[in-house]
Amino acid sequence: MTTRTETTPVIPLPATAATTLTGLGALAVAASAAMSWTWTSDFPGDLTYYGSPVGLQWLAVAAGVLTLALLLATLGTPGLRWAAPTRSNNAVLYAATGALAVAAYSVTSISTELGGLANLEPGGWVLAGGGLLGVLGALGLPLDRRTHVPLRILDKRLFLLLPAAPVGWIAAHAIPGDKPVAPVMTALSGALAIAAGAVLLLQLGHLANSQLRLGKVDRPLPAPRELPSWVEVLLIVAAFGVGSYAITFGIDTDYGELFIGYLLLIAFMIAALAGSGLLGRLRALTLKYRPVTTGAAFAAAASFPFQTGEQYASVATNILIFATVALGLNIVVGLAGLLDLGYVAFLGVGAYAAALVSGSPASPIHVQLPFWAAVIVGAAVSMVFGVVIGAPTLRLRGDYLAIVTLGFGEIFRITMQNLNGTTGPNVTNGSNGIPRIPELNILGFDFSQTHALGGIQIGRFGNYYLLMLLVTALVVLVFARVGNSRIGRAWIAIREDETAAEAMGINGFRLKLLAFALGACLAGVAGTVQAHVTYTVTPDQYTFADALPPNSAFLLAAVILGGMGTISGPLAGATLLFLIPKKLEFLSDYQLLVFGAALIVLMRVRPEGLIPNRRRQLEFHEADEPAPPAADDDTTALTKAGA
Amino acid sequence: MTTTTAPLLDVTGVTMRFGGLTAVNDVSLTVGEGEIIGLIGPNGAGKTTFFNCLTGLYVPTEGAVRYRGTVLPPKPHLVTQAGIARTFQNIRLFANMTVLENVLVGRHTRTREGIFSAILRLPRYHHAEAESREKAMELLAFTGLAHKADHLARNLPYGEQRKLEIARALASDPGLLLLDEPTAGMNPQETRAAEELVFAIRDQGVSVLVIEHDMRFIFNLCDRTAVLVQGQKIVEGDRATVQNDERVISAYLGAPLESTTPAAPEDTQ
Amino acid sequence: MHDLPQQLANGLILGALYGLVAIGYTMVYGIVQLINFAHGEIVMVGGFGALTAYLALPGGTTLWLALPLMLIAGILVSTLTAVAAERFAYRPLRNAPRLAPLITAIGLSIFLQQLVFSFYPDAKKARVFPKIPGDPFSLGSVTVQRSDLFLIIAAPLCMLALGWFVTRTRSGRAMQATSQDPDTAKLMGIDTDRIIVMAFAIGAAFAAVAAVAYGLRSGQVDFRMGFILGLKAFTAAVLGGIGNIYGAMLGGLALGLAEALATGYIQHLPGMHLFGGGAWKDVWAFVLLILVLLVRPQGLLGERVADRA
Amino acid sequence: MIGALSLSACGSRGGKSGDNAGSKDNNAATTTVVIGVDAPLTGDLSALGLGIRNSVDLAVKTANATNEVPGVKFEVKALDDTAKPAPGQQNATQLVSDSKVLGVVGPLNSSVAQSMQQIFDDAGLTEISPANTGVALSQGEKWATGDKKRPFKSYFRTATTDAVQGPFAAQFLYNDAKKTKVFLIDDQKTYGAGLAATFKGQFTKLGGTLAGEEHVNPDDRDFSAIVTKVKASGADAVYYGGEYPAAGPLSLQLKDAGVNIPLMGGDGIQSDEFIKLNPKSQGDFATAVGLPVETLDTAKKFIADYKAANYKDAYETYGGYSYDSAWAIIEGVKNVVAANNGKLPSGDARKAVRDAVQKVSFNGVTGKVSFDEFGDTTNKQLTVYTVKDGKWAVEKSGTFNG
Repeated sequence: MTTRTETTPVIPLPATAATTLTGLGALAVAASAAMSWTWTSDFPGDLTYYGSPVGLQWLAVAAGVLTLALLLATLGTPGLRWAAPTRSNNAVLYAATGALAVAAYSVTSISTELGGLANLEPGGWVLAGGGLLGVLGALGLPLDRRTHVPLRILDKRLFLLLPAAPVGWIAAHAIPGDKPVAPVMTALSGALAIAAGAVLLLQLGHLANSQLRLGKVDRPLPAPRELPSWVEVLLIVAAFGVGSYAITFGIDTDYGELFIGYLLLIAFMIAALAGSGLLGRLRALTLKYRPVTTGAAFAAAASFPFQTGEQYASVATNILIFATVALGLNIVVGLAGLLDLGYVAFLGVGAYAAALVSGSPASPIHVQLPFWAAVIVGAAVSMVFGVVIGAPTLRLRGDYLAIVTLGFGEIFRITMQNLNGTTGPNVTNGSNGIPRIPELNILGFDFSQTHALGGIQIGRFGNYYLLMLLVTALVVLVFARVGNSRIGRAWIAIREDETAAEAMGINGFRLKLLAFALGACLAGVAGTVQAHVTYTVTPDQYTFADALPPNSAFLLAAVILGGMGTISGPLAGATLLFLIPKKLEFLSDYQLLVFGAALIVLMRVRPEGLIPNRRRQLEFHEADEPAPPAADDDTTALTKAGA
Repeated sequence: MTTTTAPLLDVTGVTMRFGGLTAVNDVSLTVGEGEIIGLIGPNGAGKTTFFNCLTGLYVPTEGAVRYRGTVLPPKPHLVTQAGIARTFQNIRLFANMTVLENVLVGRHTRTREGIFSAILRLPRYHHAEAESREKAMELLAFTGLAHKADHLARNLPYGEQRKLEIARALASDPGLLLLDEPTAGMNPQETRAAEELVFAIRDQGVSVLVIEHDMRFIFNLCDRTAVLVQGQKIVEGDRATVQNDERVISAYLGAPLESTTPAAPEDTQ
Repeated sequence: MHDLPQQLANGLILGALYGLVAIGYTMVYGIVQLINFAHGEIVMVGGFGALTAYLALPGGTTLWLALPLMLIAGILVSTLTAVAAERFAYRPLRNAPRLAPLITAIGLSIFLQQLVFSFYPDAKKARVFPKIPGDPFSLGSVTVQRSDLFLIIAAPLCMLALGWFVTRTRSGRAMQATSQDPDTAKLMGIDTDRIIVMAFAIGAAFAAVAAVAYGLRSGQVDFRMGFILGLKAFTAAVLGGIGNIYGAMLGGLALGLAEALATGYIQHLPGMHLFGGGAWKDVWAFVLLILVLLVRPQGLLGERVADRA
Repeated sequence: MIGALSLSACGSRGGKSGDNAGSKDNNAATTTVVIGVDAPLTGDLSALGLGIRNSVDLAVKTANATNEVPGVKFEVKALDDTAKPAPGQQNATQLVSDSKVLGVVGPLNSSVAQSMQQIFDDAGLTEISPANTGVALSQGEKWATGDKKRPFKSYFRTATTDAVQGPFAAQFLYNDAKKTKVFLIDDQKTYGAGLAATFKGQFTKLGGTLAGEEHVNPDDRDFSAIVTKVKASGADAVYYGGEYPAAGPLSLQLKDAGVNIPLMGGDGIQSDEFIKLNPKSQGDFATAVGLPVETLDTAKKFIADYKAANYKDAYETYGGYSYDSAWAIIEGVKNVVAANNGKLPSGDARKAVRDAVQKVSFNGVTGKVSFDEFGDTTNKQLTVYTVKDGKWAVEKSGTFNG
């Protein structure tokens, strides 16, 4: 079956006019950063200066410059051609939309927070105008479009919300304010209004989709120009440098507005770079030079504390702990297909084990093991717990494992609370936990002290960050090597079809137990570091679900959101899941609400996760391509995976 | 039974009951070295249940299964390790693995590399891995799938999925291969190709026990054929014996069988 | 041990509450093999629905008049929520990998909790729920608080009604058929979509009954009430054999009894004086679950599922 | 606006000095001192956390309005720890890295305090908790054996420790209420378990007997099994270590089961919510730190000011302590500035403030505020309240001594 595509503009414009318009818009967006956007320093970041961009203004520069570069590359400018093999104007459109998104977001947040458009300075107007102009121009470029996209109409019953919203509003106002139910009705009518708005928005989105009909590029790509291998290696290094800078920028954003702008920019730019074919090309390069890639990734990660201060190093250390544990869980869930809902308990086991032998004055065991021994103890104890929990339950049907692990997670917390001398033997001090865990000192390197490494001061959290990075590297190594071996293949086989796997001579129970124990062991190792980083282990750190990671629900979400069975998936998923709630503190009460909604929407839009496994990607998007006309795509026939 | 060549597979009096239902009733069967044996019967006759009893998926209520003289343990993976491999009636490939990986999974029992070996990646590991791949590619070449080694199993056309299942089963170096309806859903051409494949497998020294509906396929292929009706073996023998047996004819034509069943066990001894 | 009858009664009453919630888990699981983690929040939403009805009634309405209206409101709210969740969150994922709907469920659970927390007036703290006024009544050595009357009457009625529904009505039998073999059921012309919606709706209605019972007996509802209740009910459903409606109730009762007896008596066993009481009751409930699963992997009333090769 | 426009047009980022909003203040030499707040601002405990934040904010506004420290303008920087140690620790590093922060009020939870004490101590940054009650935080793990040792010089608290409140309640129940057989229940959390343990020590020392001991899960709302045990034990009172969300239904279920004995708890249950959740709370007791609000002018003023400031959330249990904590920092800064010719010392202002806070003494919302050699409040004033006609009424006021 062939997908029918065409290359036409959405808005009929002469080619040169469209190009000029886009270029001008991009330039205007970038240039606006050098101007003042608003008159008062009340808006976070202080955007009042001429000639000295900050925060959101840098995002505008990046958006404008990238749009321009993509435009030039698509036009075939020598030197940039390599970066846009598809020559698709869609990439330009995405980039321009990204610029518009940053612009629109900045302008609206300035005018809403400060109360009115009057708060905009000329720079703000230039920004908004430039963003609009760029998108208009890009819509006039010849875009890769599908010839026909049927208009999807939402479930008709949803449109009942539209008349319901005003009715609710009237009803809420008809009730006298002193009735106890009045505030409830007001809230209800508000919710109705929001729901009605969402329905309208969604339908508008479908309408836009059927009008724009943007499609994928299916032209054969020109073979990339052969570059000398040192250039290719340099390209990889540069790519990781840029990536590392982008992530550092994200972690360092110190107010919510900047973080949202940053997320908008990143999302659109990734779409744009994927559309231009640059990401595909870089991916091919990384596959070609695996060792270089691994080294570059590691170096990029290790450079973090050198770029930023203690404040963000502490955040990054916690991200690493969370991400590492998520990757460990990915062995259990992503490779072996075992649903573990209490995984955080293994982190806790490792942390408690390390705390008990750390020499903390609160530990009832008065020994102080060296750190390497503590790691072994933590890993071993965790593994024992994994086996103890796994052995009776892994023989059962898969879904029972979910409840048993969930139960285990809760029981772990309760037991740690109970082993306090009153309701059980004194091991853990109950809810007081084991505080004052001493700092690490490995081979004379005191982690609590600031050290100068290469002329840059690395503080306590920088030290722990680097230590944790080693643990992460270990987990990545184990995951990559075991995942791609006889054992890993057996796990995937079990995940795919346990009966068939057994018929191939695989001892399902033993291999599942192995996966469970290995996962537990890796989480335990992460736990030993965590105990020292936070100084204290208490039962309330290890819960099933909570506002902030790490907890079992977030760990699972990181794995599935990021992409099961991959290495980069859980790392990316964990980073996002950690940063989003942290950076959106200004949403305060609504932060978790937004998080819950985001999980639902993401699973709806991308059930295979952000970074799909190569295999899963094939599986999910194969079905999209034939696109049988008028099929309700809710029921597009996909074969049930796993089951 | 104690002749110079003991049978490869010796099934004696296997009975399988689920609650009140007797799915397989006192079936005995032998497969010799280098033989191709057929097992036919109408739908619901208990053929697949019988297979599951052989492969350790079910523990037979009564009776015993011996392979090369030893009683088989009732665990699928141990049965495979002992040397019996199987395919499934409703193809059960590892859909999201590549064709090559599917066959590599089949090598599982014949390789020993454990978790530490995988992490440390010592020379021995690379050696074993290379050997497995070589063997797997050989099997893919043997079944004619070598050019699709890197495709996802789920993307293969139906006939090739059947072939892949056979290649995967062969990867465990079995002495006996159990095929569950290998030609279901195939066109005549593909069926003939499958026939060739089964002969080729036998020529490599692997005995084959095959369940089929397609009479012609069975009679072309098999040295002996057993007929299973309502869980009981009513007749066993060569083409002529089976084709001329009245009970077989009536079973396939759907005539009531009640009158004949009680006598069946004695007759087929 | 002279308070044994009282502890048994405590356990059975608590267990009936678990059982009512567990039915929601079991019905949905039986039909779509989905662990609907958000079911606890469906209970919570039902509780707030009932509370809203109570608030809307003129002050001084007797509880006997208010209770049916509260019940109706609760059932309405939780059923609507569950059906909407099925339609817009779960159904699009029906062919997605098994874990995707689970994440949706976790997301939905957080979303519903936060929705109530943020928007229901004064819901950041527990909200007062009416109680059935009057003194506790006693039967021999057993004392039962008056508000528990509702649960004692409602739980058996609900079970009877459900039993009648699944065995005597066409839809009920279709539901049973779908849970046993969805593919065949579809071939037989059963509209599986409708059956699934029905399973969610019935589960939600039971959840609302449970929510009202919970509100009455503890005198409050709060946005987190669904979490623990859901967790316990899920355990009960597994204990009883997930997919079996009678198993859910039985599992609930067993779990409730286990908790009450563990609180009451474990510490009197030799060598156990440190491991009893309220601090360990959840641990013992969990141990019970493991033991049952080891002896009967399919749960108390579950049926062994043969894997057809 | 034109003026502002031209100001911003001419400015350059490098030239930004001190406080940019200085043009509004006539005093050009104003320096900004930030008081950090770390508390759970979202989640289940946000009501308490927001109360803490608002009370600190009120203290800061008051200090700025009265120009309490000439030349110094105070600001609040409130961070959310969601009641978890790890985010609390990240907040601590964030506050430490902001050189304008000279003191921190918080946290609410002991486990969070454990993760941040060391970090603040390394930086010499004053931390005053309005809510931590665990004795070990300020007196070391071996305090119960009399081996008291202060681990962190920069950690203070305005909340009383369990070592004060629990025993005071025991004295009241035994001596005044004449209850000799008490059933002890706690919720296993730091606050509740600590309270229960110190209550137990004092009560048995006085000669009372414990009819039984039980523990609840703070998220549970069904206490029937425990109620049955209480009933069977024949206790004449229940002491509950924990907070009102569980205490309310527990007390209610006791009475619903026909066990008409009073329940007593600490300041964690001395909340109007307890009475709201528990229509049968008549006769229950609670201790709270400080003299009754009615007898303290400072408290009355705080309540009036808080109301006038129109905060969205109530000041809750720890509002007064938080206000006093913030004010202790303000007093500390004031003393430091006064001792340094009206300016903040350019060198180690944090350590100077820490040492000054150690010596503060003033009349706060909860009574006299000063710190002993462990950083604990010297205020040992306690009041027992009882529920009378749907309100907390003063039953007895006194000072705890040994």
